[in-house]
Amino acid sequence: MSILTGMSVVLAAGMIVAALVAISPQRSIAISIIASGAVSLFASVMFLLLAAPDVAMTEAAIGSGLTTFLFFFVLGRVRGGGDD
Amino acid sequence: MIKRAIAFALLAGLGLVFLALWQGFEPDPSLNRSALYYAENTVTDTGAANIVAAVIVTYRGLDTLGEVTVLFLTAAIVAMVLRGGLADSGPRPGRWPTGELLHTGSRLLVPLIALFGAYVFLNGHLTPGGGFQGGAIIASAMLLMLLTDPARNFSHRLIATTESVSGLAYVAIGLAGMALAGGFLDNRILPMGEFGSILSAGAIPLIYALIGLKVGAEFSSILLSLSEREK
Amino acid sequence: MVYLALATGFALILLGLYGAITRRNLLRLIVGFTVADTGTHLVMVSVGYLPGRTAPILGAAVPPEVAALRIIDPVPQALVLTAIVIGLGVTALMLAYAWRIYATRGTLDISRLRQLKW
Amino acid sequence: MNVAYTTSRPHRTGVFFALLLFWVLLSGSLAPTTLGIGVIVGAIIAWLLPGAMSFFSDFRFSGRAVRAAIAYFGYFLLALVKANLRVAGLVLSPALPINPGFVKVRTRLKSPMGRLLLANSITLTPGTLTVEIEGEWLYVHWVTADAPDIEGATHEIVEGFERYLEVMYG
Amino acid sequence: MADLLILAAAAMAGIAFLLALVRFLRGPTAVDRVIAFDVLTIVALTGIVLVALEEGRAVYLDVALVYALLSFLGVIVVARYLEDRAK
Amino acid sequence: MSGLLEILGAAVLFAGTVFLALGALGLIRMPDSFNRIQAGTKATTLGTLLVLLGAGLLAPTFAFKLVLIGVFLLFTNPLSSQVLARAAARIHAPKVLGGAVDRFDEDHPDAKGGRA
Repeated sequence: MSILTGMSVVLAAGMIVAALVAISPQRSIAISIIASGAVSLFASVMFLLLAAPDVAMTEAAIGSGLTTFLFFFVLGRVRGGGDD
Repeated sequence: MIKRAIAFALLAGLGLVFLALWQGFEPDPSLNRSALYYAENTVTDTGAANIVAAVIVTYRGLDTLGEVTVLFLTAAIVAMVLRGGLADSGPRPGRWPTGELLHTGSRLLVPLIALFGAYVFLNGHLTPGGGFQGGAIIASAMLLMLLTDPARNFSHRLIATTESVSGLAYVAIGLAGMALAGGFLDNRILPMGEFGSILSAGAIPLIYALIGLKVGAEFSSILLSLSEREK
Repeated sequence: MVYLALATGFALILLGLYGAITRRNLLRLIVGFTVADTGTHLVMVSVGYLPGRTAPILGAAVPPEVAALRIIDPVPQALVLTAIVIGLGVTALMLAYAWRIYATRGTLDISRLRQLKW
Repeated sequence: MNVAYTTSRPHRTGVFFALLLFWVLLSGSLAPTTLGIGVIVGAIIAWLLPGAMSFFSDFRFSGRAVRAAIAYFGYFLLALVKANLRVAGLVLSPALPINPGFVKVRTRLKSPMGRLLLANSITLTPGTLTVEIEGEWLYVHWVTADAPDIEGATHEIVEGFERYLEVMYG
Repeated sequence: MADLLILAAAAMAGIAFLLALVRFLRGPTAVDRVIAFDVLTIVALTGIVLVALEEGRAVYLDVALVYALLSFLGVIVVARYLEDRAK
Repeated sequence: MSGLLEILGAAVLFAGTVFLALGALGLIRMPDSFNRIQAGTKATTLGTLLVLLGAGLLAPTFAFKLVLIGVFLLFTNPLSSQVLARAAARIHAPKVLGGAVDRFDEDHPDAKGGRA
C-alpha cells in the first residue's frame, strides 16, 4: 500500500508540473503539446492506481499517439501563426 | 486587463467550489445500489468477467450506440470542414524522405499493432479493453503507416465500407436482441458459453468487435481527412 | 490517495481553464482544454474509487461470489471511458476548425479575429 | 532514392505464423476456440497488409541459421549488459570521460529485416547509436569514438553482429 | 527482505522519474524534451508493472503492453515534425 | 525455496530500476542531445528488461505477457531513438564533438542551415 501511495504522490507532482509547462506562455507551442502528452501519460498511470485499467488503457491508446499527431499535424501546417 | 480580472474571479469562484467539494468528500464505505446490482448480477445476466464491458455493451448499450454515432458525425464534420478550397500555404516544400529503418520497422510493427488491437476488442469481456481501445489501437497502426509513407494511397472505399457495414450490423444485433431476447442490444441472443473463455458472454465479443472496427474506421478517416489536404 | 487524486484533478481543471481563458493563440487554447479534460476524467474516476478494493474485472483474483465486497464502482469508469474517446473527437473537431480559420484568415490569434466579437 | 536493399516479395505465410505465435502468447491459452479465432484474425490481417513483414521474412530455415539465431541472441544480450555497465561507468565517473563523434561504417547485409536488426543491435550496444542508414553505409554516433576511420569502426561496431545476421538473413 | 527490495526498487524508479522530469523541464532543445518524455514513458511502464505486482492482477499488464507498442508513435510524430519544419 | 526465488526476483527488479535511474542520471549529465539519446535508450531498455525478468520471477503467472512486453520494447525503443537521432542530425541539433570526427555532416552538407 505504501508503495502505491508514494507513486501517487510522485505522479500528482509530475502532473501538476507538466500542466504548468503546458499552459506556460513562455514555452513554444510544440513544448506545450508534448507537456500535455505527459499529463495524459501520468494520468493514465494514476487511473491504474485508482483501479481503473479500462480507463488507463483508453488514455494510453489515445493520448500517446493520436492526440499528439493531430496537434502536431495542424502545427506543422500553420506557418507564422504558430507563435503568438 | 478587465478581462483578465474577470477570468481570475471566475477561476477563483470555481476553485472555492472545488475546495468545498474536496473537503466534503468522503469515499463510500461500500458500493451504492446500482453498482451493487452490477457486481452481483453481471455474471448471471451477461456472463462477462469485465463489468465495465458489461455496463458499456449491455446495460447501457443504447448510450454506446449514441456515442458511436456522435463519433461518426465528428468524423463526417471534420471531413466536411476540411473539404476543398483549403489553400495550403504555397507549394509544400519537399519533405525529407522517410528513412529505411522506419520503413522496415513499420512493415514489421503494423501487423503486430493491428493484431493487438484485435486482441483488445475480442477480449474486452475478459480483460481491460474493448471496442473503443481496440479501435484506437487500430487507428494507431494506420497512423504509423501514414507517418511512414505520407504519399500512400489508402482505400477510402474500404474504410467507409467497414464503417457502415459494422454500424449496420451493430443496429441489426440490437434489433435481434429485441426479437429473440429481452430487449434492444440484449446480449443473450448467443449462448453464454463457459465463464472466462473467449467465446462467452453471448454477443458481447461480437458487438465489441463491431464497435472496434467502427471506431477504428472513424478515427482512421479523421486522420486521413486531416492529412490528405497536402497533396 | 483518493484525496490526492481528487485534488490533482481539480487543480488540472483550474490550470487548464486558466490556460484556455487567458491564451490568445487557438492551439494553446485547445491544449488548455485537453488538460482540463484530463482533470475532469481524474475527478470522476477518483469519485468511483473505494479504498482497499480492486478493479471491476472478475477472474481468478476476484471470484464472482465475493465481487460485491471486493470491486469498486464500475459506472464512473464506463462513463470516463466513453468521455475520453469523445474527447479525442472533440479535439479533432476543434483542430479542424482552427486550421480552417487559419486557412481563411491567416492567423491563429483570436484577438485578431474581429468577426467573432460581439 | 538510392535503394541498396532488396525489396522482398510479400511474405504472407511468414506474417501469418508470426501473428499466430503472438496471438497465442497474448491469450496465454491453446484452447481450440482461442486458436481458431487467432487463425481467422491472423489470416485477415496478413491478407489486408501485403507489405507486412515478420521475423521470418527472408529467414533461411536451415539448421545453421537457427543455430546462428540462438548464438546471435546470446551475443546480443551479452553486448547489451556490457553496454549498460559501460554507460553506467561513464555516467558515474565525475570527469565524464566521453569523446563523441559520428563515424561511418559499411554493412554487407541486403535483406531489410537483417538490416533493421543490425541497426537496432548497434543502437542497443556499447556507446553507439545508428543515426542514418543509406545504401551500404551506416552513420553511427559513438560516445567514445575510438576508431574514426571506416575500416576500424566497421570492425569494432558491425562485424560482431554481421557474422550471425549474414547466416540468418543473407 | 523481498518486500524491502521491492520498496527500494520503487524508490529508485521514483528517482529516475524525477531526474527525467528535470531534464524535461530544463532540456534546451525540443529533442532533449522528447527523449526525456521517452524515458518518462519507460519509467511509467515500470510503474505499471510494479502496480500489477503489488495488486497481484495480471490483467493490468495489458496497459503496459499498450505502452510498449504505442509509446514510440509520439516520438516519431515529433521527430517527423521537427524534420519537416527545418526543411 | 520459494522464498529464495522471491528474493532473487526482487533483487533483479531492484537492479533494473537502478539501471533506469542511471539512465535518467545520464540524461541529466550528458552534454548534448545525441549523448542523451544514447544514455536514455540503452540504460532504460536493459533496466526495463530486468524489471520484467524480476516481475516474472516474483509472479510466474505473468510470464507470457512480460515476455511480449520485452519483445515489443526491444523493437520499438531503438526504433524511436533512431528516428529521433536522425531528425536531430537533420535539423543540425547542437552537438559536442570530442575527436572532431563528424562523417555525417561531411556527407550531408544539405543538412546544415537548419536551426542551430
